[in-house]
Amino acid sequence: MSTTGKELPKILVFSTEKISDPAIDMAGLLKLHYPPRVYTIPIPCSSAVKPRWILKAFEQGFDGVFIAADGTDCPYGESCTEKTGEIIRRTQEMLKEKGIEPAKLRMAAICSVCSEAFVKHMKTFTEYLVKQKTT
Amino acid sequence: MKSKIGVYICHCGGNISDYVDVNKVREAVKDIDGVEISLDTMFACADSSQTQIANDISEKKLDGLVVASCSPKLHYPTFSAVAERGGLNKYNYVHANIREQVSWAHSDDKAGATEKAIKIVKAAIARVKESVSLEPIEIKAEKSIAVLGAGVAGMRAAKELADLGMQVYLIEREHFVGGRISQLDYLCGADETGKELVTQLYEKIHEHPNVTLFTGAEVIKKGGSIGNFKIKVKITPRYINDTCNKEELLKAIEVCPVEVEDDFNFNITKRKAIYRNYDSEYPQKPTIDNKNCTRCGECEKVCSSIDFSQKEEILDLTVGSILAATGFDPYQPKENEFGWGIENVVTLPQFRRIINMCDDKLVYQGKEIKNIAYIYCVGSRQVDGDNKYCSRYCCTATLYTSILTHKKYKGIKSFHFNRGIRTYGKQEVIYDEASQLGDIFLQSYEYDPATVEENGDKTTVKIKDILTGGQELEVDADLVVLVTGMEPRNDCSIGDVLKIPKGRDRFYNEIHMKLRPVETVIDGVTIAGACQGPKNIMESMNSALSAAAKSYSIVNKGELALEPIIAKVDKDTCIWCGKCAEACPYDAISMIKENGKDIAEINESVCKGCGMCLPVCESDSIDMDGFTNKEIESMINVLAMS
Amino acid sequence: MSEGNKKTVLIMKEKHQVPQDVKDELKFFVKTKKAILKALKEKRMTVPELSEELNMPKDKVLYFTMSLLKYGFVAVDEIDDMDEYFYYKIKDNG
Amino acid sequence: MQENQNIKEYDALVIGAGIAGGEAALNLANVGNKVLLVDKELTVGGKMILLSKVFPTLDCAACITTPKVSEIARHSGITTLTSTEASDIIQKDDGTFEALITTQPRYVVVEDCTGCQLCEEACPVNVEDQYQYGLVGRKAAFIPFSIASPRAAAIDIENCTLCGACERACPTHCIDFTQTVEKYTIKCKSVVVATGFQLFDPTLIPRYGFGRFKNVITSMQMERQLAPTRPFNTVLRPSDGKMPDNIAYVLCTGSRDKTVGTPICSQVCCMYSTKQAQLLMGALPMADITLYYLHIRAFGKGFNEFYAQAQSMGVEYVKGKVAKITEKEDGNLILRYEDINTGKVTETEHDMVVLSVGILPNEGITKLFTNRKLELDPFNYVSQSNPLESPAMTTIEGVFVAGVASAPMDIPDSILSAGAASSESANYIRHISKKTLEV
Repeated sequence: MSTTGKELPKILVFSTEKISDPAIDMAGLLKLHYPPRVYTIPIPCSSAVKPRWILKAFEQGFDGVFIAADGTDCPYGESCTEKTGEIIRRTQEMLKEKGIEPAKLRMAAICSVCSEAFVKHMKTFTEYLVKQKTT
Repeated sequence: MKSKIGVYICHCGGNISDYVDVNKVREAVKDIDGVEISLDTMFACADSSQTQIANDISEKKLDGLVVASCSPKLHYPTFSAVAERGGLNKYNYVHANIREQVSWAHSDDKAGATEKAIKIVKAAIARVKESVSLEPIEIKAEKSIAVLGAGVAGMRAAKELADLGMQVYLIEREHFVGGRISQLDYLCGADETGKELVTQLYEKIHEHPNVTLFTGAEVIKKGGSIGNFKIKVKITPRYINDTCNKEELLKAIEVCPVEVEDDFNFNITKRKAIYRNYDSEYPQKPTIDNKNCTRCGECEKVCSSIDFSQKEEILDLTVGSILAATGFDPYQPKENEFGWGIENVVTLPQFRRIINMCDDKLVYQGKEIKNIAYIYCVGSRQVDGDNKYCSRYCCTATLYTSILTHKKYKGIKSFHFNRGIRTYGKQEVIYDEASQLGDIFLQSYEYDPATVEENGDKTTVKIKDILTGGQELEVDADLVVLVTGMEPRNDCSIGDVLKIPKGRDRFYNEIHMKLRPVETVIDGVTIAGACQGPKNIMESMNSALSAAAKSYSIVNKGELALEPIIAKVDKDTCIWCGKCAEACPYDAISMIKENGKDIAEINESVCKGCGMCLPVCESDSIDMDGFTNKEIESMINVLAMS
Repeated sequence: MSEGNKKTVLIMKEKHQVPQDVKDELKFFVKTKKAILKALKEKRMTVPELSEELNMPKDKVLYFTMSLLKYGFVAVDEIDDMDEYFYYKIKDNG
Repeated sequence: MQENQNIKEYDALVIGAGIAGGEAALNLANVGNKVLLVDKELTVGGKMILLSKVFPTLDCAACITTPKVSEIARHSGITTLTSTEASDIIQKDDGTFEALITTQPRYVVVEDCTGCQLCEEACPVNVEDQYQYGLVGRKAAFIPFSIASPRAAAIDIENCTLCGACERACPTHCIDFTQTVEKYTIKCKSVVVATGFQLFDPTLIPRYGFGRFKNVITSMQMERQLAPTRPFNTVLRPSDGKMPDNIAYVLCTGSRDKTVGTPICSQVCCMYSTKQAQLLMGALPMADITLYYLHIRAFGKGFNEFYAQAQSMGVEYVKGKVAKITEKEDGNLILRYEDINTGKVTETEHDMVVLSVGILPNEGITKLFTNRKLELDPFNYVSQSNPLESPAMTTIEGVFVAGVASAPMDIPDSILSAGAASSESANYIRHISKKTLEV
């Protein structure tokens, strides 16, 4: 990527304390690098993300929001994947209304050892957002 | 709003400061409104630093604390304890992770890492400003523990816990206890057989008033949480009465017309549909294999103990802690993998059974065996497969087996096709002994292992042997033994029920190998034995006893303090749409009437703080302490700033 | 706890003799310290340069220079052009 | 109990406050036992606290030991005594024990010391720092190292010139030369032996030149060079302070070697050498690192993956036994070894050689017990009387073994072994207490 650090898009990640945050930690441990303008806020479960937080993030200048979901590993309940999906769907509707590209909100299940998957997501998401910015 | 905040930034002895300009971070936050002191420290977790932080809190009357250091999984508990020692409510402490998620993740970009660290520390300060003091929720802890798996690790843990006065429910999926060790007829480093070890342990738990053993039993559902797990145990029937008559039962086995592969003997023998694996097996009652029984009724004719009317039962248990010791599976070679499928190619577990069955002559498939080729690392240290790990026990087990064949039979020649023998520690003497006995060692590198080919009636093993300068060597073997490693249980449904996370090697994962080696991220659930990774018996016992000590320490006081991170309803704005109650996985929310209005009420002791109710609330009337709109949005505001 | 201003070391002196080699070692260290600091006061130096200046084996020079670094008398400067030896200099407040 | 009204009583005596002893003490105290933890050193934390980072996670050793150490220091159920040894342990008929506790004077009142280091500054003496394995000096009045616990000064009386400078400099008057050896008897119900290990002394293999060739160092010296509290400003070779760029590791130095009386494998050297190699690649990006090995014992959880990681980083592994090391005039070293790959005797030049020294049991453990025999195994480790069922059990009922005292093992295994010892000790204490109540 030819863009310098300053111009790189900013991504807010909602990770989960027990499942996806450990994977993000392990990415660091394994020195798997990803763009530094990725910021995480760990929450207990990905089904707890309020759409207003996501909207707030875009409002304040984040270029993308990524939900690192518990998926089927959720320690709280089997319905997590479904519930997180529903939050994404609802929020994407809201983004559309506001004229924000819904694809700037992404979600993927990140298990507690999915470090490589996380890094890959961050790289492709950044690339996508760079393209969005320049076009 | 907090106005006297202490901020401490850790160098982590270079782990952070080699990549993040710690001074710059401190400079960037020192003048933020509300920051009373900001310091950097070589090791924030060192005793002297802890004391300093605690002193600062009490002397300077700090009302908020931020420590920027490693992952909260490592030291969140350390610094919340420091906060409390200084007299600060621990919920006014915010941990900023600038190691795993900054210095290490971005060690390729120092400027980027420093910029990110500054933002993260600023966000932590913003969050701590909005934080509120909370008091833990005290609950009663059940002084009972469920031990899952009655292999040697599970039985040993059960015995220890029972001796310590705990009520233990030992739950075994099979109809017999002993797990994998009962399949071993000899044990390295002991004068006893696996069966004898199992018997000794069984006798101890069997007599123990505090242990209740369930066989054919499986945990199918877990509810509740630490201190009060509610588990559902499905018990499949054995179809044999309690008042069983041994003579008649033996007769029943004899008359059963169904013959199936005996997986206890790794399919080298057959067994009946009514069976026991070996004579001295516990409990001393056969079982009927429901999958293969044709209900022909032959056994009922000769045995009064058979009872086909027995039904599956579901049992509800409440336990304070769960200890999982669910063991491993031996690796099953794939078709053609190192000649698997050729008649005289067997696995190490099969070979051990063969030795047990042959007394003075080693015979397999009617042929006497003289030349044995052992192929190491089958299913371990795979170059192409998923199993990158070393299975730890197999080098020693193989060498011990080889020594045994020399002692038991005459004229055995052993060839060890290995990738570097790993007889660590005292096990080295076994390697030495095998070498003294004339065993031949041929070694290859990982990427160039030995091959097995069938040549007419011969089976040939070839290797490029690095011990002889890379010579192409071959051996015609009467028997090829594939030294298969350990794998995580293929059927690990219990792990799914308990939600124990797995590591890269797919074994269950501990929180931290050195800090919290037997705990899992599921509070109150500990792990022991080979379900956590390959281990030999002694190592399994150590981990079983460690897990027992940990589970015991959770429940032994009879009470527990739970995290008060729970959802709260704003009574004024709630209009009871009921969506929160629908979303709650714990049925913690119900409708109440207050001031003539229907509103939601949250049961504090049932709420687990998952937050699933937060986003579904139409009127945004639910907030969760620690994750309130104010806290999260203040962080978003800071992180978004350019 | 020592009582008032009475120095407990005096009590120790009555019953414990300081061995001669400990005294000699101290003398040698004080001398070496002076020599290293004097040399570094002139200009920054690497271990081999100091070794030549002091006529002392390089391993000894390293040992003492590192000790002085630890005690705060000496500071590390840049590495030489060959990327082999660090220069050491006198610490400003040292 | 008429004569000894003042005898202090504990539930458990833990001998050795390394990571195993510390863990055992914490486990025991966390379930309500009163524990006396003794260590002959000036600080708790054993060898682990001196390490740089630990395999295979590369966590810094300090980050794991320091919180444990401070938990120990603060635990109301644990009394910690440093510079202290237990001896003359007698088992009574009721299964309980009596032990003689001997504390050597530190000449500093630990409770009053603030760790300000003014005494250290004032002290004129310079002696080899044992905590830096002789690579650098320390004062005779000194704090062992920055993360020591207790973080208090001590006077090395053997090297002290009795100048009194420290006493004059101390702002809290905590230096006290009138301290003497303290001896007293305690009672306890169970004993945990966690006496750890010593490192193999490589001067016993003269052909490697350790002690004669300055640039032949031990792995523990390299460990210190890589630690955050390191002796030099970076990794330097001891002969002349040059940054090394071609470092060799000689594995199995003093392990798997019957000629020096250690037939067994030390279990940790392969992995710590692999770890150091990885750390060196980080510290000296231009350096070549070569490990001369016989077999790589990468057996534990995540170890094989860690070994593969080192290989992919460019660490070179050469299968071959090093026969002899010779020194060149410029301090470089010639390694003569049999290269297994080619079958030829080969020579290579390195500018620094690290001997991956093995571990040996500490001596004298059996002598601590008087009326019962604590038996050793053929390798002089504490014998496990029932290794498969109760790995912590020894030949004395009520005495349990934790960590490397029973066999070479790595940190995770030591911690699990300590878990087992504490669990069995807790049960024994419970059993003894019950019996006493019944009587």
